[in-house]
Amino acid sequence: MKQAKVMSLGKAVSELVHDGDTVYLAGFTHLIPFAAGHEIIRQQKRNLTLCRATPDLIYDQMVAAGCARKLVFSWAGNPGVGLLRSIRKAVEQGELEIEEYTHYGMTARLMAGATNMPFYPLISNLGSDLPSVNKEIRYVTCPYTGKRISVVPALKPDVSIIHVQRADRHGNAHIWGIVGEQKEAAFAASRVILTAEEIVPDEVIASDPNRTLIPGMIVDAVVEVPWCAHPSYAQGYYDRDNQFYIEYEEISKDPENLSKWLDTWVYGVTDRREYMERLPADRVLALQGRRRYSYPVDYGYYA
Amino acid sequence: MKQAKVMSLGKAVSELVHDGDTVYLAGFTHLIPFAAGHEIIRQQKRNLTLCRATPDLIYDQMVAAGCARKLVFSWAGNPGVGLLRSIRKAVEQGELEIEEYTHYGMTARLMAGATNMPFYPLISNLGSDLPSVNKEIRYVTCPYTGKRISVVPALKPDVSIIHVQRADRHGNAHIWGIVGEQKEAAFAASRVILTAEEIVPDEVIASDPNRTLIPGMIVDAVVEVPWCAHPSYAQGYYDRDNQFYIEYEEISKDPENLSKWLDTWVYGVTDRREYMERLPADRVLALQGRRRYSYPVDYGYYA
Amino acid sequence: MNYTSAEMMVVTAARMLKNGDRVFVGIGMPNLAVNLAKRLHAPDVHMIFEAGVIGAKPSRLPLSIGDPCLVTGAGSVCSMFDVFAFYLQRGLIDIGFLGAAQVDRFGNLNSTVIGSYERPKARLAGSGGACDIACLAKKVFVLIPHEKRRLPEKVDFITSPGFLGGRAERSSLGLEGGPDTVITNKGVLRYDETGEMILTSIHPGVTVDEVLASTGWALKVSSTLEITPEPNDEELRILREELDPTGVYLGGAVV
Amino acid sequence: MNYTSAEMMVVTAARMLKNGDRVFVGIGMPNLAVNLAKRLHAPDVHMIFEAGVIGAKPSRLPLSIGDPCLVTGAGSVCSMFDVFAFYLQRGLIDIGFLGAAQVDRFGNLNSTVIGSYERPKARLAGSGGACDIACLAKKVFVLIPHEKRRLPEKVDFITSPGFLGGRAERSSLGLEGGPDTVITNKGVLRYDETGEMILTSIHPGVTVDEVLASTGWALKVSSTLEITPEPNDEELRILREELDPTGVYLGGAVV
Repeated sequence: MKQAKVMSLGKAVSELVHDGDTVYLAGFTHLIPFAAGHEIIRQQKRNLTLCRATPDLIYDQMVAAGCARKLVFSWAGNPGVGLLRSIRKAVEQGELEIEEYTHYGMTARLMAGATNMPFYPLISNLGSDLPSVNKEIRYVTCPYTGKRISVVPALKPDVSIIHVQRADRHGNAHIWGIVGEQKEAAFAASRVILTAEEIVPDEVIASDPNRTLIPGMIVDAVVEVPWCAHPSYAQGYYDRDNQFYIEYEEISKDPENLSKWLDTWVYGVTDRREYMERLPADRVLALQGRRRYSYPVDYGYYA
Repeated sequence: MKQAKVMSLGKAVSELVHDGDTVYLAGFTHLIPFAAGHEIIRQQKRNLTLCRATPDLIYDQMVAAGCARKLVFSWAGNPGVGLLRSIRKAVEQGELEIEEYTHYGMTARLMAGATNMPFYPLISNLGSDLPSVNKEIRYVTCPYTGKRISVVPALKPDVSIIHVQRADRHGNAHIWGIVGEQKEAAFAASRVILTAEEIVPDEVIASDPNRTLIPGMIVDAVVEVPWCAHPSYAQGYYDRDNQFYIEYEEISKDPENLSKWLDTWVYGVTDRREYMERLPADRVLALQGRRRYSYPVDYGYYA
Repeated sequence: MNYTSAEMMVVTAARMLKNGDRVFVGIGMPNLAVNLAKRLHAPDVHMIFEAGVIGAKPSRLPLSIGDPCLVTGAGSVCSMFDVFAFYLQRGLIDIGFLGAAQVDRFGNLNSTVIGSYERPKARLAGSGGACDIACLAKKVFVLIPHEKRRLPEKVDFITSPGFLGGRAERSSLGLEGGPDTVITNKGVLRYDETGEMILTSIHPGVTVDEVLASTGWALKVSSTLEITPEPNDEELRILREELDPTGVYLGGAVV
Repeated sequence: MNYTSAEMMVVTAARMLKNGDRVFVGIGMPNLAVNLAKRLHAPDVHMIFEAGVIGAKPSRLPLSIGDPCLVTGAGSVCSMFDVFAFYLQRGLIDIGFLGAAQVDRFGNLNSTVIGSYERPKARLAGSGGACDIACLAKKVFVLIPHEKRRLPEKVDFITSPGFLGGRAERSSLGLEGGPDTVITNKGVLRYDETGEMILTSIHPGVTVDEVLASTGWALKVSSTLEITPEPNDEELRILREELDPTGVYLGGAVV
């Protein structure tokens, strides 16, 4: 019989994320599952290999909190603001192993992992010094043109955490707006934790199967976590909290300062609900957009 | 300045399909652009290389009408009914060159073409006799596992014809229901003719950019052709005319019979409007489904 | 009890499905088998169609594998590339149903040509997704009429690899999974440790001699040969009243 | 006329865009340049973001490349894989804008480390899409402050290939396209037939000696050196009133 997949974030992280795991918290700017990262910090997971094209603030916080052994990435910065200071410091001090690719390379690695192909070919990396410092970037010869084509190896996380706007209780999920690498990261992983702004009735998801990028079939846990992505955003739910991204520059300049921030906003709360209780209402309200609905489409009923 | 892309199907076929071209009329059962195939027959295009995973009745008719020199495919049948008799006869009599792949192979060829990669790797073809009769199926060695992986070459049609449910005048198009290989076929081609059940105001398409599988950027001609796909179907617009697929078995058994059918339904009409005038109303009405709308999504407006 | 060969095949196939199985399914008998299983012991079987439909909930019996009724209300719809790459090659498919013009001693399938490729006696539809499924599904189920010309010792053309010359040959190509069960109108056949087909069950009223006479090689017979259980009333009722009320697939002899 | 270095750079970049160009664009100055061109001579420029947004029509100035304002009302939104594979690698991108910590004599770009890779003096953000764009866009435009340490003879690390040691070396790898224009706060630089950078224009008030002194090698100077035309009133009005009213990018000196 079908197992109940709906559970708390605490239970999902506790059961599905293990010390030493390779984890992928997905999201290109959009839908980054901050609440899940904070739960991983609270549960003091250790020796994780953190993978994502754009590590963003959440990986910076996880590195600062001592969760990570290694970072696999393509661009480690605070978009539009500056650097990720904890990550940069850990790398410069040799405390964090890194493995880096290009953006296309990272997404190609996920494509390979998601489709169970050991490698993926891409026209990039040629002439760059990246292959000289990352021996996992290799080459094949095209059997039609004789050209040398760079390839990257499949990335298969032990667990991927994917945040979505809405899902049903089985884990069938609708995502819209920037869809980044969510689908590929989900299919590439052995285990999938799905966090959703809303768990909705089955018929809402079933009304638009083309929008179901993540099928329940590959999902192990479904967790309803409103505002899971803050300070990242959820298109149609809340805006990106750019102000926080700018403030983080100050917060993270001094490790002690960041440590205090973690005490207050991560260790000092039990879950995202308590985190949201601490945020001032006006800040949250300022992140509400105006409604802008898609025109529906007619799937028809043919009997 | 932007060129006007909206034109008649006659003009689009006349300007963009040339004798000797490799053409791809897309559609896996769904959204097959029958009206465009008929226009190609009427304009007596010759020596075409017809490509599609599932040639379906329209390629059978184009072969019968003498348009084709070669067929590139993976499954040549009348789904649920039987064979494609004109194609089968032409192949058995050596009048039609063929090049065949598996379904995955054909779609992988389009992926390669659409992404300008000379080959695409897939775990298939191994142990099959297909590679012994199609020397374009080749192998590479995976530089990570040492495994022998089969590859197929990029398919880059001169022109792809893609039917969609709705598009704007620039060629940005929404497709839903079975999306088959439409996107890949469009990106793989040098030229794209887009036929649409409806040309709609720009804001309808812009209201849901995640559904825009075909961007206007790659489209050369936009043609409004209601019922373009009949006897294939357009999800939410009209059902598949299964009865015609069954009748075609009889129509095509005798080449003379098929020739008469072409005289009436292709040569005997100037366009799809006249074709539809000849169809009995009750047959068309029987193909109407009940409405079944998708729940809209909110994209939000953030200013 | 009164039932057709087709009903026997469909019921036998349905009973082999386990709840939660992810099944790559075609039109016709496999479609009926999966729907029957879903209504009985395996409500959570996932139906996956090569057209890119995941978790179809068809409101009618589809004629084609790309019918609009498969889409409306489905779990998910993706591109054809995605269904082959993200589902089949990803290893998500437990069971693939395949038909064929011929299946041979080692489960190799032919749906390409009868006779030689260059000068075929009959040109068939070709692989479609069959070769892909044969390479990548964990188990392949074949439904086929039991006739000597359809079960030859060696197929005219290997469209879809079974065990090739035996399990070792398949493994040497790096292929996992493979042939599992053949269901005919006369019995059920599986594969022994070498990868050779073996008769494990005969349908009620069928004799072993009849099966052997309808097979193109000296077919092995299991030492624990069983008689296939007959369809029961509930199974037949669902098939006849709900799934194929007009008898398209089950009306007469084997399709 | 009164304008900042940043405004000069943005206006110069904007004027180089042709109507219909498909531009892979980042945040900041490139974003302003494209938006300025769209409001003037090139209304049909396509803005493509690596986040997977095609034909963005932003209602505000985005801080990040993945801002929600880029999505609402856009032409199309696709996955990150798709934007790299179906757009960039497909050959659909005419111009890619890149920033970098360093650009060298042959247009090679560094955004990875200052110093050695193993023991960096400073660890930077890394390639992101830069190496991919440098390999695949038809033309690469670079916006960078003109300082000796940022225009060294040889970059510390080639993140993104320019002409490598010269045009022939790039071609030998099968790469097409490549470096086209560098716009600094002092002038405009292009590449000669060997692939070496050459000063083709200096901004008003800047001397050639000043440019040479700010460049890490003996920079070639074009025999037809021009003075870059100044921003006009309309360009400045659009930049200041419509595109960056709070002066985030254009307010002070060069970013």
